[in-house]
Amino acid sequence: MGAVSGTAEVLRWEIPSLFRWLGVIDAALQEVGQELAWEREELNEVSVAVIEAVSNAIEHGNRFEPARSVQVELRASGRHLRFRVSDEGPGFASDRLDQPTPSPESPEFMMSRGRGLFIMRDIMDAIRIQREAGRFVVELDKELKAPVGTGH
Amino acid sequence: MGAVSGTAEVLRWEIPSLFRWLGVIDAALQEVGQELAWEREELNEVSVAVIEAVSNAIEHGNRFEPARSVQVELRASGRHLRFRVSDEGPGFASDRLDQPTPSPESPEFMMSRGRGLFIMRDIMDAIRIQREAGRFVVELDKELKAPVGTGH
Amino acid sequence: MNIKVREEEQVVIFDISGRIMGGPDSETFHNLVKENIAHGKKQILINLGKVNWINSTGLGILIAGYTSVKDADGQFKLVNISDRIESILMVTKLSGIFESFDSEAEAVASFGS
Amino acid sequence: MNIKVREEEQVVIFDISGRIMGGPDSETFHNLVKENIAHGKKQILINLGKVNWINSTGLGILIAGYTSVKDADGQFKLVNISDRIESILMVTKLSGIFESFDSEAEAVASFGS
Ligand SMILES: Nc1ncnc2c1ncn2[C@@H]1O[C@H](COP(=O)(O)OP(=O)(O)O)[C@@H](O)[C@H]1O
Ligand SMILES: Nc1ncnc2c1ncn2[C@@H]1O[C@H](COP(=O)(O)OP(=O)(O)O)[C@@H](O)[C@H]1O
Repeated sequence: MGAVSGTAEVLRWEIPSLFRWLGVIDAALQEVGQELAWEREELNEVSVAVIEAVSNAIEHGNRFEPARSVQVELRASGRHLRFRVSDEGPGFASDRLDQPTPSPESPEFMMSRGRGLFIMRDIMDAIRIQREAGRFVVELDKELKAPVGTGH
Repeated sequence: MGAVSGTAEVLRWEIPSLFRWLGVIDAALQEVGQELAWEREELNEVSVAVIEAVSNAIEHGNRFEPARSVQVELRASGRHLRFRVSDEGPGFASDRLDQPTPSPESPEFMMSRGRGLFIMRDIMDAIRIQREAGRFVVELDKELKAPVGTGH
Repeated sequence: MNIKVREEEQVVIFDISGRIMGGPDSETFHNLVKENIAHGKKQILINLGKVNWINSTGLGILIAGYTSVKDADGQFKLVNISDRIESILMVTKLSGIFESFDSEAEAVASFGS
Repeated sequence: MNIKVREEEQVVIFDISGRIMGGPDSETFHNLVKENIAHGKKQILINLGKVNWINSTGLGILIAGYTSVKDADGQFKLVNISDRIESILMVTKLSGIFESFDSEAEAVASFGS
């Protein structure tokens, strides 16, 4: 059965703050995408964006402290996806999200770091940051283009 | 790096109560097992036991109500694993865990249901049930036989 | 769970894919078994090559099928068992009940004997 | 990330496997690139066939390698890109920077040209 319209399916994951656990989030995402019959290219893109958010939460948020957790929540209602990725760190100022993505012609284009937020913003429809219950939360919305299949 | 002895790595998952989400738990478990370099046969067995616990939580605990969640927690400290699988249902009486596993010679051996708890008990070292914060929790312990490798 | 049915030298082969985990699959599977028995086709081979995993409810489906076929004096066997499925068959000691094979050719040849 | 290095007709091939996600991998990779440049080996092909995925920190590793090789008047190319890696290269527009190939033979033949 596809997602019942109106109600959201909610899934959550929590990992220690080490890059080694990124694969667990990724494997789960691939499985969710298959189960909900997301189109392959959209699944690829969405997972790239989420992995960026989780990578940042691990590195910048929790500074690789394994005792600090990164949490990922997905709410899927039909074609609408909302991811919430949270960490225990200080977060960043929201004006960082307003900077334009460097164009291939600009000198910064070949920078080796600093691409994560641009990737998330370019793939997802909306990105918001907020503080909630002592955690820093990055919220990512995406409306899937392709009609969602039956999943079975 | 292997798990630092003394500290546990904690991972958590939460799914709606539908069998379709079993695959997400399974995919994550396979990835954890690979990352922590569990021996293949032990990974197979442990995942069989955990899938049984989650199947029961979905079916008997939450009665396939998608709005009710099943939570899985894994604490891995070196070779010691502790899984906690919880649901929002009434649970069952603990004497159920004392019944002996039917032998291949007994007439009940070919029963088509009623194998889950036996499987969990036969695979894991210990199984405990408890009520906690309004949830019914099945706790499964396993000491891996094989020395845990480096995982990288 | 998906099931495709074909025949090979009097043996009915069920190619199963996906996960075997009970629910509505149970009835689908059992109806297929009963239909075949009703048509006198009692040599049934279950190809598990494309099954990722199975839980105990799914095992129950196989057991019910086995029992029905056995009761009709037929044979019910398994082929292409992954190491994960092997694990659950070992733990439950059901590996002593289900005759199983590594290759389809071997399995098909074994029927009637 | 694991790297194995081999040579094919003057082209140094890095067979990478696992995940490229920054951290200590970054230095390992960059040292290998610099070593090869120092030995006059400036035709470098990165085989990503066994890479499951890459995050932006991992991309940064490839970019740093590309830049070093380019600065030494060499060539740095990619081969065997999965659709997941293609996704991240497209989104970042880096697919316009990295020359990439579907087969190793094609890729190797392209060097020097
Ligand atoms: N979860 C987070 N917590 C704190 N700071 C963050 C977080 N995510 C991003 N940042 C800040 O935003 C900057 C840009 O992030 P990003 O675009 O992903 O590039 P990079 O990770 O390569 O620096 C980071 O360097 C960091 O300062
Ligand atoms: N999480 C649970 N909540 C409530 N009851 C449960 C739970 N797990 C198991 N049970 C009870 O224990 C019984 C035996 O479970 P099990 O051995 O897994 O076999 P089966 O699921 O095939 O009945 C179930 O039928 C149910 O009554």
